[in-house]
Amino acid sequence: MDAKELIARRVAREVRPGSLVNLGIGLPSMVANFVSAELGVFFQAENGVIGLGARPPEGMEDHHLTDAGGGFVTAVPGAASIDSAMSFGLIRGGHLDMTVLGGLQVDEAGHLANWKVPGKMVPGMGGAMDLVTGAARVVVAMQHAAKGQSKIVRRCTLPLTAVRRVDLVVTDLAVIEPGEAGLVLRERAPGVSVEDIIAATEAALVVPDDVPEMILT
Amino acid sequence: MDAKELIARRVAREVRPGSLVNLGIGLPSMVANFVSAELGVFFQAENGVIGLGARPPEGMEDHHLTDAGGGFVTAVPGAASIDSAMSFGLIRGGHLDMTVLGGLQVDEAGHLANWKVPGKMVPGMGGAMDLVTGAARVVVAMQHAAKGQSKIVRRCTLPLTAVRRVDLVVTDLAVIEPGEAGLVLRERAPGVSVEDIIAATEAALVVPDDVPEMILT
Amino acid sequence: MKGALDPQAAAELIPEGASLMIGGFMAVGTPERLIDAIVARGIGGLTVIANDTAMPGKGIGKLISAGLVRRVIASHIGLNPETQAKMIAGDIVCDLVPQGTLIERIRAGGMGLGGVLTPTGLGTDVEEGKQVVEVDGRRFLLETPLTADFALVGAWQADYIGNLSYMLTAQNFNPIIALAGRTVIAEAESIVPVGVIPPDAVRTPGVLVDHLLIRAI
Amino acid sequence: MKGALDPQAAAELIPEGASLMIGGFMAVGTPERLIDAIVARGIGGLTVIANDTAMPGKGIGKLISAGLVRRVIASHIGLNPETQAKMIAGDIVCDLVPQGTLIERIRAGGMGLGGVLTPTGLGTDVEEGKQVVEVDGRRFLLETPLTADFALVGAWQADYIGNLSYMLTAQNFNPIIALAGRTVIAEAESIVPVGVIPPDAVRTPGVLVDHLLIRAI
Repeated sequence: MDAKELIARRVAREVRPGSLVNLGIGLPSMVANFVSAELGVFFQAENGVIGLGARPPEGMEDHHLTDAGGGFVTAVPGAASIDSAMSFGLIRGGHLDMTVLGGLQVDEAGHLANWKVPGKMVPGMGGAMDLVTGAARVVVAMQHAAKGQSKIVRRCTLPLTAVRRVDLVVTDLAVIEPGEAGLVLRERAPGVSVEDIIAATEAALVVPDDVPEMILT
Repeated sequence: MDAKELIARRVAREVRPGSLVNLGIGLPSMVANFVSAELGVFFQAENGVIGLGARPPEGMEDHHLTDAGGGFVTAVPGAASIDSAMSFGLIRGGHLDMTVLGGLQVDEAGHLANWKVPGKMVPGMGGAMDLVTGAARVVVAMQHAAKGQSKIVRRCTLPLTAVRRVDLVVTDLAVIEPGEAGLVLRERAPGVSVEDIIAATEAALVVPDDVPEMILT
Repeated sequence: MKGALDPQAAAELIPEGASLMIGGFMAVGTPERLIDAIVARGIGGLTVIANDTAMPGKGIGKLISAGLVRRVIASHIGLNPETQAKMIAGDIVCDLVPQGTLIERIRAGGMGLGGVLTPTGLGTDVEEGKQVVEVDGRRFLLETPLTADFALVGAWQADYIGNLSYMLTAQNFNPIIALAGRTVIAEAESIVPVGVIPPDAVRTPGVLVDHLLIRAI
Repeated sequence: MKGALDPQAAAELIPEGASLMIGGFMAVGTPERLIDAIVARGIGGLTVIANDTAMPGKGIGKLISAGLVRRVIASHIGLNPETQAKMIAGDIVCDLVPQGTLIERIRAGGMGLGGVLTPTGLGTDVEEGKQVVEVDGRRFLLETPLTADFALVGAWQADYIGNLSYMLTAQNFNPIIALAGRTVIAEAESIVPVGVIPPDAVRTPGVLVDHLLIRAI
C-alpha cells in the first residue's frame, strides 16, 4: 500500500455515520473511496453540492456538476445544490461535521499552514481558511515529511491558514492529536516504531505509554 | 371620490413602467387598483413574492400565497418567490424602485414617523424601517390631518421610522416634495386652494409661483 | 437526520423555558401540528423568535393565548391584540426588531458571522444601546447574531434525509431559521421518497434538519 | 429588464477599465459567449471579481490570456498558471480573499449591508490592515462590501422578464453577483416564455437583471 492510500484509509475511519464531510482536492479526496455507502455520509463540495458521488462513466459527464477541483462528479439520491453563500454559511456556521485538508506544516500549537509558500506558491486560500475556521472537526491528511523535512514543526514558518487548533493529523507514519498539552502521538503506522516517528518529527511529541498501531479501513 | 381613492389615484401616477414597487398595508395597497397592467410593474410583498396579483376568486384562495397583511393574493406570470433574507436584501440593497407607505407624521426635514405611538400603539415596525431606509424612492400616502390635527408637522413628535428624507408625500389636500429647502408644495387637490393647504398644515411650506391641481389616474 | 417523530414526541424534546425560532409570516408557513403539540403539553416560559405572533387561534397566536410565552423577539405584533395586551400587562417582554434586521441577525447566527452592519434603524429608537461602526465613512448599526435552542420549520415537501422545499410565501423565515436552531424540527405538508426532490429545488439541505414530523396523512 | 442583446452589443456596454463580477467556479457557470465578445472587442484594464480565474482557454482564463485584466479579486488562482505568472511579473494585481469571505462581501454589497463580520482570517495574513470588531467578547474581522460596474451572470434558464434559474454546481457565485452589479447581464442556456419557470424555481428575480443575451440557438 502506498503512503497516500494508507493515509486515506486511516482518515476514512474518522468519518462518522450520517455526517456531512468536505474533502479537499488531492489526497483528501481519496478518502471517499474508503467510506462505505452504508454509513449514509454526505460529501460536500464547497462549489455547491451536498451529496457528491463518484466520477460518472465515460460519456455521461455533465458540465453542470463538478467538484471543487473542477472534476466531473455525480450526485447521490437526496443530493442538494446550493449557492456559494449557503455553502460557506454551512461551513462557517459549524454545520459541516468534518473537513479533511492537505497540509504544508502543522505545529505544536496545532496550527495549520497550507495555502502559501511566500515567493514560490501563491495560489490563494480558496475555501481553506473558512473550512479550518468553521468545520466542527478539522483533520489534516498529509505526508509526514517533504524533501526530507518534517512537516510537523515546532512553529509554522509558513503563513497560517487559521489560528484554530486542528483536531487530528494523519500522516504516513503516525496519527497525532493536537491538544492543550501539545502534539499527542496517538497511533503508529504499520511497522513504524515510536522512535522512528520521533526521529522523523521536528516538533516535540507527547508520547503516551501505549501507542497502538493504526487500524485501517 | 373619497379621500383615500384620491390619494391612491394620485400615487398611481408615480409608478414607473417596469419598476418594482412595494405597497404597504391599508391605503397604500389601493394604489395597485389604479396601475395599468400594461405598465409591466411588479409589485413586491415583503413576505416573499415578486409579482403580486389581485385577490383570487372565491374558493381559489391558497394558503401558500398571501401578501404582507396575510391576505390572499395571486401571482402574475413571471412571478418569483423568495425567502425573507432575499426579500429584505432587495429592499435594503436599493433594488426596490419605490415603496408607498402610510404615515403618522412627516416633518420639515422630510422625516417620517409611522410605526409607534408611545403608550398607545406599539405594533412593531415590521418592514417599514428597512423600506424607508433602502427603497430607491419613498412615497408617503396619508390623510393630511387626523382628528383635526395636521400630520405634516414642524418636527416629528412620534418616533422616527428612519432619518432618510422621504421623496414625496401625497395627501387628500396636496402633493408635497421634501427637499433641501424644506417641504415644497407641488400640487393641490381638486378644488383646494393654496391657502386651504397652508391653513391645514402645521409645518412651513415652500410655495412656488405655480401650484397646479393634481392630475389623477 | 435523526428520525421522524410524532408531534407529541417532538414536543417532549422541548424543555420549559426553551428558546424557539418559529417559521411563518402571519401563520403562513408555520408548523401548526408542532405548535398544537406544544400547547397540549403546556410547555411554558418560552422565548419565541419569529417575524410576528400571528393572530389569536393561528400559529404562534396559540402559544400566546395559552400563556406559554415569556418573551417575544419579532418585527410586528400589531395583528395580535393578545400579544399587545400581555406586553402592556407585563406578562410578555417584547423586543421589536426591524424585519430585515431580524432575518439577517438569524442568518448571521446560523452562518457563523459576528453580526450585521445595517443602516436600518440608525437615528431611531432602534439605535439605542447599540454599537455604531463606521465603514468607508458611512455609519452602520451593529446588530448581534441570534440563535435558538430549537428551530421549528414549516415546509412544503420533505424527504427522509431531511431535505426541504417550500411553497411561495410560505417560505419566508423558514429556510433561515433552519440554520440557526441548535435542534431543528421540520413539519412538512408531504414527505416524499429520497431522490424525488430535485437537487435544485432543495432550499434547506437535510444536513440542517434533526427531526421530521411524521406525516399527518 | 431592458432587453435582450446579442453578445457584441452587450460587450459594447462595457467600457475600458470597468469592474466585472463574473459568475462561475473553474469556468462552470461562467457566461462564455459574453467572455468571448469581450475578448473579441479587446476591452482592457478590467478589474475581475470572481471565485477564480479558471484555466487558460476557459471562462475568465480567456480574459487573462488576452491581457485584458489589470486586477483580480479572487479566492484562488492556482489552477491558472498564466494568472500566477502575470501576477509575479507585475502585470496583474491580485487580491486574494477567502472564498466564504468573498461571497459574503459581494452579498453585503448587493444587499446594502455595511460589511461582514467573520472569524475567517483572524490571526492570519488576511487580517492585515483590517478593522477588528469585538461582539460579545469574540473578535471578528470587518470585511468591506464589494460591488462592481457589471455582473456577468451565467444561468441555466431565463425568461424575458429576466428571471433566472441555475443548474447544480453551475449556480455557485451567480445568484449573489446578480445582486451586486450596477448593470447585470445574464447569459442563459435557454430562454423560456414568461410563466414557464415556476416562482419557486427562480433564484434570481428578473428585477435584478438589466440585459439578457439573445439565445445561442
